[in-house]
Amino acid sequence: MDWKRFSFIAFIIAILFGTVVLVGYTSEPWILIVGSMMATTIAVATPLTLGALSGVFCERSGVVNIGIEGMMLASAFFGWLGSIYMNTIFGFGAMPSLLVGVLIAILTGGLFALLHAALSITYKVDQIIGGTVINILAVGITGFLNRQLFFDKNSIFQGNVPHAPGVLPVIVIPVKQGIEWICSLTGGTEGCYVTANAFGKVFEQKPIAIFAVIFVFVANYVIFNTRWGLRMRAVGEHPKAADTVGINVIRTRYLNVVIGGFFAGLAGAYFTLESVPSFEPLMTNGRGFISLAAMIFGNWTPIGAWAASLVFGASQALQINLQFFRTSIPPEWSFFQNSYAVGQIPYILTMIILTGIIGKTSAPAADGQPYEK
Amino acid sequence: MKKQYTLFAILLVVSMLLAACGAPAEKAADCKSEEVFCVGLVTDVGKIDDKSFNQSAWEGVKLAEKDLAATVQYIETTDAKDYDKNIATFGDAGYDVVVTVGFALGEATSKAAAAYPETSFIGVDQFLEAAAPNQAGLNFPEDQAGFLVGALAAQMSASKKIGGVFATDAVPPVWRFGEGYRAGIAYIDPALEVNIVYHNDVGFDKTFVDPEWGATTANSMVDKGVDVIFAGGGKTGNGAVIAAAQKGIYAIGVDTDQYYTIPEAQKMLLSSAMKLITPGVFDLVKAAKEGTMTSGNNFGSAGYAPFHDLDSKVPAEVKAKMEEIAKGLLDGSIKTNVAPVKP
Amino acid sequence: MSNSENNERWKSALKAVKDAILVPTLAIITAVIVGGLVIAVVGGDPFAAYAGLFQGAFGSVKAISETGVWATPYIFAGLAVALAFKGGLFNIGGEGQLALGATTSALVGYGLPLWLGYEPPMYIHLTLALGAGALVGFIWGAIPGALKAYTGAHEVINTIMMNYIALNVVSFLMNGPMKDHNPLNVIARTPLIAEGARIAPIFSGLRIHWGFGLALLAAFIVWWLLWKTTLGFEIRTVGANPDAAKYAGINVKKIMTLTMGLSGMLAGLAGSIEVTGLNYRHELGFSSGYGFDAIAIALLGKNHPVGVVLAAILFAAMRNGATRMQFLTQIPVDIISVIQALILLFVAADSIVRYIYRIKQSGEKVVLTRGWGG
Amino acid sequence: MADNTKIVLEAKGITKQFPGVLANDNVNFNLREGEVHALLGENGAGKSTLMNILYGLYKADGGEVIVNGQPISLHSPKDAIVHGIGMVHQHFMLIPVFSVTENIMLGSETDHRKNPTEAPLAKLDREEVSRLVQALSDKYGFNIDPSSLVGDLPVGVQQRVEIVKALYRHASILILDEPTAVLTPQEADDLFNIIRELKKQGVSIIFITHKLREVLAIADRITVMRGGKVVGSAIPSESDEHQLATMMVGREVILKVDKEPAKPTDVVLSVKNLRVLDQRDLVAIKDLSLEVKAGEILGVAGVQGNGQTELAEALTGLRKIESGTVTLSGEDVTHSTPRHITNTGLAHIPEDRQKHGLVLGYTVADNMILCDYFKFPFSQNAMLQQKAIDVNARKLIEDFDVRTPSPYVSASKLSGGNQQKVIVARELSRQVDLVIASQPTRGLDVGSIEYIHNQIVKMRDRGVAVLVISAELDEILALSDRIAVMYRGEVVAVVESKTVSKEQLGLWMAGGKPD
Repeated sequence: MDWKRFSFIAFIIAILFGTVVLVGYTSEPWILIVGSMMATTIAVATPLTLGALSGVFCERSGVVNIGIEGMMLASAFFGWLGSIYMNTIFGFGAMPSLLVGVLIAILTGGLFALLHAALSITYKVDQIIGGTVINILAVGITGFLNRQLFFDKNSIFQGNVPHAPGVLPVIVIPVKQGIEWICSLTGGTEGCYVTANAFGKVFEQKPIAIFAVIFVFVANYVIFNTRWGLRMRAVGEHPKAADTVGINVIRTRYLNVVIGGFFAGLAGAYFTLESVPSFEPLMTNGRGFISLAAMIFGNWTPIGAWAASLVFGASQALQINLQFFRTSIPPEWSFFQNSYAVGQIPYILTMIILTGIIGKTSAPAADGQPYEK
Repeated sequence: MKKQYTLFAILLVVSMLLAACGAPAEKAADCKSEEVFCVGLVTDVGKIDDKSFNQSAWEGVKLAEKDLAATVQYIETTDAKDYDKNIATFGDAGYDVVVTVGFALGEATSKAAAAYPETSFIGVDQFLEAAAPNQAGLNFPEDQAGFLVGALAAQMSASKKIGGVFATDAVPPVWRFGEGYRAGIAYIDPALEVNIVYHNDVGFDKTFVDPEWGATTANSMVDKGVDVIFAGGGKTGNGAVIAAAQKGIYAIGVDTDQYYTIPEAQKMLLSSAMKLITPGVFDLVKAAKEGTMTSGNNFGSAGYAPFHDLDSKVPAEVKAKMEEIAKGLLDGSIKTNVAPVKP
Repeated sequence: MSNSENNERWKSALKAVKDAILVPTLAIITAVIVGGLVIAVVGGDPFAAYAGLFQGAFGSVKAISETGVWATPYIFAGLAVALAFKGGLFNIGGEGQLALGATTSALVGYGLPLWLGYEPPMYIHLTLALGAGALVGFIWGAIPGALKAYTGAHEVINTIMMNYIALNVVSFLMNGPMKDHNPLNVIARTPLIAEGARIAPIFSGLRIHWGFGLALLAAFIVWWLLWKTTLGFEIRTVGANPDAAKYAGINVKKIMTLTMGLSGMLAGLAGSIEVTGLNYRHELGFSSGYGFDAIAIALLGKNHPVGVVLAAILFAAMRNGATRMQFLTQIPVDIISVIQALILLFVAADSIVRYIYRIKQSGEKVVLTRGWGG
Repeated sequence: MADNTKIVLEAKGITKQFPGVLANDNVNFNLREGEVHALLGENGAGKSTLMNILYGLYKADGGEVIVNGQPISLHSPKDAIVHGIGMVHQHFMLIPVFSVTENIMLGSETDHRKNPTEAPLAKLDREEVSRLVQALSDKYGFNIDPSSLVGDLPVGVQQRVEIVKALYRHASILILDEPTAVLTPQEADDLFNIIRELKKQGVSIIFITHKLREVLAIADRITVMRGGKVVGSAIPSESDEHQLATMMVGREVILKVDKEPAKPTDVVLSVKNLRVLDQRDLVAIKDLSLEVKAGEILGVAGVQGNGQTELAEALTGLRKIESGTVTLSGEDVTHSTPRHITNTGLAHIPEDRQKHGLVLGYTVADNMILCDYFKFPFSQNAMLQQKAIDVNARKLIEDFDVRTPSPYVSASKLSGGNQQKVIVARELSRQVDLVIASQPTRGLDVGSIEYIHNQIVKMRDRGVAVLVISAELDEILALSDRIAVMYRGEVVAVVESKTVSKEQLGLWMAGGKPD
């Protein structure tokens, strides 16, 4: 990812954080505000990051995927369903059933991706239409099954909904302790411990959130430094050329789209297995589309997409925090605290970025085009 | 070849439709007869299984099915323009009682009440100015329930930081819960730091069903040292309750005693601000059956749920105080000063 | 000569019609069958379900009227998407354009008399109400169109983003400035619009209103515009081959912007007519997903106005009949979404249908949209 | 070359059917070790199809391929590569955004002799590969920098990258498909040297072309294809251009267009100090000036990618002009829209007929009004006039004998030649002062070529100014009255066509300054 883009993103995040610090510093030490903003940002960015990775894998291999939203929703539902079955019907413990749930979610994502691949690669359906089909299908199926299975006479549980086996636990990376230890060595001041406290929070994340970040770097390595990545990019840039050196274009695309589906699936798992132990129709709330924007924003690179996701995460953290410090905002500015106004930030930001004012984004050359020999 | 396939398919569907039309689908007819007691429910736009007002009301109707041997049926509204049609569906079928859920159905209900004098209409969350003799509105003092749990939270908070996570304040009951909560806290100690967040920044249809947002918001509140969170508003709130419980701080539920609806949170669920729709609806249906339904506005009961697992954690004086406030609210010596609608 | 010439034209025309109708019909049939299987699998009775659906949609005069009521916005929204497709653009923004159109018409509908101090005559008031809605829709559509034309920003993402923005703006207005401040009202909705801004029902006692007539008229106008006027020629040329369009001296950027604008305008009118013809106010409700339904309708209708009208009526029948289906069989309305998704699936991937029913591919595939490159 | 050397590659009875065409009809072909075997034929003769089959890109419907005596089965290029077959495609199969090294390693990322692992997540060993590339480059004197981005390299170098790509895969059989199409005569000579060098190293080469001069210059053996069949073979020493041409086309070909000497009158198009950028915002045309008079044909010669495309686009208003002036029939049209220029009196036969010239989904009739749809009689008060459109279509189909079943079939259904005729008909039937024809006959059969050439000359004789841009020197020489040679975005020479030799032109095209 080029520096211009990177510094721009850093700049935006700084502004978003800065705003909150500005309104909040009277009632709370700025370092704490930053700490909790970071924690929120990373958590909120998780599904976006994974969704964006999904997009990167599909589109780097030449398949446009606006079905991420639907893939997320479906995986959220089936993963959750799976965990419940494991827990209530097969009597697994909470943790194992959750892990099985995550697995099922990932597979669901892969399965829907497979459908998308079939539509766009084999049947050469317009890929954006294909994605739309995935989205509508996901909404219909999850809504219908959710009702059929969990409500009323004819549901398998006769209406009394079994309880999900909770959610994945927080993993504490002992950064807090680390800093505190340093504090103790340096006969740390009050501020030092506050800092420890603040940044400790940032590193108390749940597994999927942590894996999302790990995957960003893994994906970046795979795409730019391995045979797999080289071939995948070749297929996305100039499939014919790849074909002439004996690369199976169709197979490569299928595989990468399905891998993309796996990421979308994991993103789905975040909703029902990591964030909250329940499924709601439409609960992904368009985050699939936002992650698509993040992918473009990040110029089809995993790290860039991650950075972009963080921007969106930060802007949501901003919304929440501004409401905390409502009181310390002068009334004449209150409109900007109004979440209707702040809520626009990610969307407007996306549109600005798409205009290419901040460096032109360049899609893979063969993105969206079916391959014909 | 092609022709055969096409023909085959078409035949199949035609036969399906014919068989369908022939099928004895009119099983609702018997509602017209005197001895059969039929209760229908029309949801607001949204799902019957929303774990919120629609569902609570429906459970009231289900009680009627059990205790009053009623034939019950519901219709989900998918678009506001269908209110009249959906209510009429029951009216035409000769239902004895029709429950409509949500303020938005108020006008449609009044119209129907005039059009179907034989049927009794019960409007949940519908404040009626002028009601037809066969029409009753069922309302709740959410602000009082909010006030009570607010007072409770204020007394139980050690960090003196208290949080509230709510769905959009565009929906009056939610807003009344939230502002009542604020008032209750202030009643105990105006100096307390109160973080109240409404979920307004997404489409109206998302604000009640965004648990992920609820959880995130609750978590960042905990990061701020908040140690009691009252969450109101469908599943968005549930998300917050669960998150709070996981972070090991006190959570307060809403609408029903969520000790039973959110078991994940039982160990940390302090109480719930209750708006007892289910019994309210049932009582009115029962009254309607016995012909004793009082037309016009009826008020259901609102209060706070028992402390359950945390009963031991709640000091006696707090319990006493709560009793006192509850009494005060009832006899009007304590006012929440929350307007019925967001100004 | 003129005789043979006509024959040729008729032959090609008829063939086109056959190609256009065959696959969608089979797609619907297939989807209905699969949907029936789904119902059966989850323990429902497909026959009873479809019976209920059919009764609810066409079982009585009232039912038919209600289907017409549902079809009205669907026709407008479907035409919006279809027109954009013809111009090589993908408008997923119907939802937002519709909401804004409705809001604006409501504003004019109740606000104008207050502002003027007297009630303007119907022909002026109604025209203004509809016109305002159309205008806002036009602008909301033209913005992503212009962004695409002049910066290459892909309209799919932009229309989606502008959906969220529109919904935010609308809920802000509904809760604040435009809220009905009648003390009895507690929810986010506007006051009722003045009598003069209302579209009359076609038959008294039924809710179907002249808006339906307007929808059919709109369909005719779109057809006329696309195939009979030079502007239509330009729109179609830009859609079919932008490079050739540029070569032919067409101002591609202008046409793109205009096309998206017109598309947005139709979507906006869908909302305006709901307000002026049916609800007489705008109420912040749960979106019924017109945006995505419209895409399905346009595709099912092969982007031809006639097809769009038929597809819209089909979807309206399903949505409208769903209530009765649920009333009779307790099968959740969500099954409709499943069936619609299947229809869309089979229409989009027509090769699947062609395979099932052994139909040869005829004519070349039309390009609907292009990759992010634009 | 003695006939007794062993046959490394043999194709027996290859047959390939495409929808509508029998591209290869029982073709037999063989290649001996260390020889250059030229495959000669017109566009569409089936040469490329045959090669794509040998390279495993297409699956043959019939026949077999034998390498070193063993019949092999070719499912994908992989198989061909394994059997030591390499191919340099007419349109290079290189990825612009990849470095030379990445392009070369793609598909065989690890050197199999050293490291036969197929691990998909194995780290790319760029260093190792670029070392190998460097070695190969030095061995044959390609001077390629392995680390540079392919997109930034000139065409000639890209072609060498393609060759290295094949050698890197240990190709002993090398297929060169129209390798000189994009080269100047001088670059071509360099290529020939490379080919001779490869021969010495024992590489056997199949050399595909339709340029007779080259065949005679480089080939050891010649096989001629026409209409999907092998129609004969020859030894260069025993044959001449004319004989080969006849064999290739199937009848006597007139290599010259017969035309009266031009009677140029006043200047119609005058271009002064033109400066234009390409899409990558690099200077494509710098300080270019030229004039075209009524009643003459000015041919613009030059190797592809020296600014001809940009020139045509700039003159027709499709590309922004940075500086300089363009005057058409006395009016300054430097910054006018395409629409305005067309109305001022320009007919444009575009370089890429399917991209710019036609709307493939439209009927022939609609395509024939593509530039005039808004004018009377086709349009009256903003409405299309179907009747007028019919009449026009039928007339043009008649006059320019476009072979189409009806005016209402979509243009995509027509053959390349007829598609081009539709464009020519549309453009030349309009009342214009200037015709700009870019690559007017690219990829067409000789019949269509002659027809279109004659139409262009007709225009000239009607007193219209004509600007012909072509990469085919023969076409330029045949058509033009005057010739302007473009090199690196400049006109390096303008000469009377009868006073100049092909070699001289070639020199200028390569950048040699006129003395």
